[in-house]
Amino acid sequence: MAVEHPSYTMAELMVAASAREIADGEVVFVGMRLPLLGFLLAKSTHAADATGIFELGIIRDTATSEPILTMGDLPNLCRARWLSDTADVMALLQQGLVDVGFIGGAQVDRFGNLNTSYIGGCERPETRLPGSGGACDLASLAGRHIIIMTHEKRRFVPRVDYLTSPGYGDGGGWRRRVGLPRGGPAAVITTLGIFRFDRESGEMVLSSLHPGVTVEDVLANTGWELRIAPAVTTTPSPTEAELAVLRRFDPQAFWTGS
Amino acid sequence: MAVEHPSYTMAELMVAASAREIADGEVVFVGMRLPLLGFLLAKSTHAADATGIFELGIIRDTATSEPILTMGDLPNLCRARWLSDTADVMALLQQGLVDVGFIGGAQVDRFGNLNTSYIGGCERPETRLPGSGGACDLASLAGRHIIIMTHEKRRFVPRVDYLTSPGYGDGGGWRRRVGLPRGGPAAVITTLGIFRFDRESGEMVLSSLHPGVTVEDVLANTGWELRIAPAVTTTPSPTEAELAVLRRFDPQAFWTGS
Amino acid sequence: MSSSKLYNLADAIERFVPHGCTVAMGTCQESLIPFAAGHEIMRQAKRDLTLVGTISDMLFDQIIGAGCVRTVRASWVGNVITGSCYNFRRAVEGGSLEQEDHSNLTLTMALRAGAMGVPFMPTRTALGSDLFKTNPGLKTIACPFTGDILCAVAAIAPDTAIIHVQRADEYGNAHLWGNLGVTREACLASRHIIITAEEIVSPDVIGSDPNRVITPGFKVSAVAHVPWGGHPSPVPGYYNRDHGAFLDYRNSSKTSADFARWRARWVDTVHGSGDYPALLGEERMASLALRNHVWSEAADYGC
Amino acid sequence: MSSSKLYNLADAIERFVPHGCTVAMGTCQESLIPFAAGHEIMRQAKRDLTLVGTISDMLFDQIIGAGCVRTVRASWVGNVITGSCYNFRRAVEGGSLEQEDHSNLTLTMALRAGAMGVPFMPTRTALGSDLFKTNPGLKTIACPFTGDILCAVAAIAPDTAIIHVQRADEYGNAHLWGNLGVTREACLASRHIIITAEEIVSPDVIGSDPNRVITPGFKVSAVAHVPWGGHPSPVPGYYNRDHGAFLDYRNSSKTSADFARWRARWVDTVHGSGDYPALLGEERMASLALRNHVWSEAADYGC
Repeated sequence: MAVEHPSYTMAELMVAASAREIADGEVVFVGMRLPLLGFLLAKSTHAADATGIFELGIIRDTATSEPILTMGDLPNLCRARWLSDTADVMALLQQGLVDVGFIGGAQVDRFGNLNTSYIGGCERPETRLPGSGGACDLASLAGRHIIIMTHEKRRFVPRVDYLTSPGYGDGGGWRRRVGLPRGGPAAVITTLGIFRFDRESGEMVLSSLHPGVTVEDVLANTGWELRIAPAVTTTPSPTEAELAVLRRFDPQAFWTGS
Repeated sequence: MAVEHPSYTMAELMVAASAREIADGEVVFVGMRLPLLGFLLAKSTHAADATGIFELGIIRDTATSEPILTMGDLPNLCRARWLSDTADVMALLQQGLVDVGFIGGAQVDRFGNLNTSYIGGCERPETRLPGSGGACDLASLAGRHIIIMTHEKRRFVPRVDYLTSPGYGDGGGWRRRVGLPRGGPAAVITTLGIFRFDRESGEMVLSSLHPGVTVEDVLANTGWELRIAPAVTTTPSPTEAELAVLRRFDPQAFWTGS
Repeated sequence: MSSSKLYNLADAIERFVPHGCTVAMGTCQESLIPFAAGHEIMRQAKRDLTLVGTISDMLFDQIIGAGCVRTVRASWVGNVITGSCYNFRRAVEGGSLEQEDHSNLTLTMALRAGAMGVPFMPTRTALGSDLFKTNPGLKTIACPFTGDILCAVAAIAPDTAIIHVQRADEYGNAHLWGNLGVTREACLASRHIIITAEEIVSPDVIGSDPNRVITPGFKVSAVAHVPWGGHPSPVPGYYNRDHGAFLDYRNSSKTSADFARWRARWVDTVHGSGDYPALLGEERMASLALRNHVWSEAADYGC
Repeated sequence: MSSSKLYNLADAIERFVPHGCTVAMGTCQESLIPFAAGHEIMRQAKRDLTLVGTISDMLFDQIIGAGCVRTVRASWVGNVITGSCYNFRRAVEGGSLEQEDHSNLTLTMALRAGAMGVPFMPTRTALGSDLFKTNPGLKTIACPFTGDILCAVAAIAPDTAIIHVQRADEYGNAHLWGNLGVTREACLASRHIIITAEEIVSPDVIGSDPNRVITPGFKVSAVAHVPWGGHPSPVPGYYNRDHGAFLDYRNSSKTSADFARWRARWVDTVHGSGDYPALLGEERMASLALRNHVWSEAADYGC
């Protein structure tokens, strides 16, 4: 369904959009895969003073000297500011010192709850997914988090089959009620657009459409009656400068191929 | 009151007695001051395979290359087996991996409870002592602990003014009742003799008299009706070999002067 | 420190990984994964193991595929660069694998509780999540001081932790550098520790830097010399990550038959510690070698 | 890492140790005690401070003697080689000092709770002791899984941690080696961190060994270059413990008048960072120098 463009891939658009969610000077909990690249892009463009925290026990505030595919790749350890325990970086997260984190998802619902564990429920699962990793922790404890995923109707469901990583639960006030200290999803970046959340109700709202995508495309691929912002914008295409950085850090297009 | 001997000091006798409480291969939580020397003596004589754990975050299994006055002295860090966090060594202690620890005391009672905090109670103390340090933790969590102190009637009281480090509380079963997982004092080494504890009642029992000391001397300096073992022994004098080691590690007789 | 703890890998696994035991592995998460030790577990056809880890990156999938595992207590089982792993999926979807779902933080705190010798640790994570449904080791509690709702995580104390390190002496004192993950907690929490090491060095080398020692040597049960024992995961100071091996494995484990062929080649042909490097070959090893060296500034531990 | 955090010591204390704040110091316990920073607190006559530490070895006594302290939350306040300290005794026995009695383990866990962002930590220590009477931050609880009786320790999150280290860069990245005590927890738990360092080095030196970094630089508020800033406590790699200074202090603090004379000489005459070494003198510094060097074996962080 995603609309492809000749000058960039959908993954490049999504990574560029995710990088723009990072403000300069912020502390970023960097997840696996696409977010690795989003952080490097942000660092190399508008957020030179962002600090990256990696759940393996790594903090770095410079881009790596060469491309990486995982946060455990040696270039990500070399000249890191701190190599330490997972408990230490989780401490920073749990204290509330992380501004923003990134999560990939397999299934998301109207209130931004994520499932990366069991499709078809946990009793007799149809599909076992890898599980939480640090996603549940980020979704529970970061100041805000950004979800990145493919937009398909089977993935955008009224209620997730299993709640791995908390969004706004069943709506406004839920996070406080269950004891979560802060946070919640700030955006969902998909193959069709960017979605934000209503502050009161905690409900997902279509905010921006990727170039060439229509509201109808989105509605047709979403499993509930989606709310639409009064003024839906168009997601900016990645700039030449952004694409140059992305291609430097992902020269084989491992993450950003079409 | 302590009886001094021409060939060794009372402190030397006490350190030698404390070293003999360490069996070869044991893991020892080594306290400040006299116990530092006791550990070095044991390592250098019968307990070459003992491992020393120090609350600052130090593990070593060799004697230091030169004399030390504190566990933080650099010779105690040099060629240590592990330098780490206090939490890490406390973890070993709390798990039950420490066989024996040593504590100095200001006031002890019939059940081996120790006070190193407040003389005259904590409301309006006559004397403020330094406090627990790691003593409460050792007394709570080591497999057994050894108390080393001066024997005076004002220090050997029916009930401590403040319970800093738990002995057997108010008697048999108390430790289990309050939730302590193991342990308790195995011996009190004083300037007059060595005292052990009745397994059932948790009550202190005179076990050994230092050379030249009588049962009457001990009773006169103890604030309750002390129990006396059926066969009281005489504490062995430090051997020539032990004294040679002690004088090597305490050449100025800082700890073992009279 | 009286007697040597040097074992060959097979004897170490034979002795300290009995059938039915609980094993923590992959504690540095994506680096220093003890693949060689895991493959020895597969060769010895251990049964009914419980595997404990955060992000296992492919190793757990292999051991599960070999039929050694009854239960997984982990936060993520997959292949970091390709996603889901097939043996794990087959085992769960077929109903033959028990699971306890953790997040990275809850698993870290479960091991830390084990390490500290307390039965639980409090956290603020996972509240409101379904992890509580598939993990009996999570309960909500109220803080006795503030009344805050917290997620209590029950302790995990594995029988054995297996870690891969850069260098160790024969008495169990080892240097590990890079990101530490949950290694310190896993070692402290476990009854036995098996160390596989790129190099065996003299105690003086380890003793020159006691802050770099990963866990107290007296807790270590066995040390085995296993060069390339972390491949294809990266080992700081020794070799880079072999991305190709992870991509290959994805493609070679889609069916049980594929997986059987994969293990016949990469696991079953290895007998001694030199076999695996020979199987990799000089060219591949050279391609993973460090191209730039960054040496740590010295610290003086003299007196 | 954009802007330098270099301060002179007086400005760092002025800015990050306001009257009434809670300060953790002496977190390595007997080594690397930030005496110079403590003396600057005395010179600036800070009021109503809360001091947090395990074993303060003399420094807390000095700051208490200067009238800066309202509350001590510590496990031991004294002089490690001589025992009780006099200013502390006078203040407590005179009723002018509030106290919260900890053991080393309870204080460690209080800071760790602060570090982890949870309101308490469970322990098995101190049960049955009177620490519960003089520390409202200790309560017995039942484990939600096992029912075991445990001692819950309330979190301590200081306003400022002050640590002395061997070397730091101007951005707050610092190498500390030796025993770590509660330093890692205290730094993570505190809102501000002031670092005093024997040497200021380039970021490349610190970056060559990220495992030796004591706490994330982005959490550090100020770095001050203070050679001999840990004297008379030992600083691994730099100087041995000056036992004579601890013995002198015992004898020089028996009365308030004695203490006033002591501080006039050792605290009030120091204005810039060169004054204290000059006061010590070449001969004394030479007597404390390391006589044998033991250099750490290098680790390679290349790729």
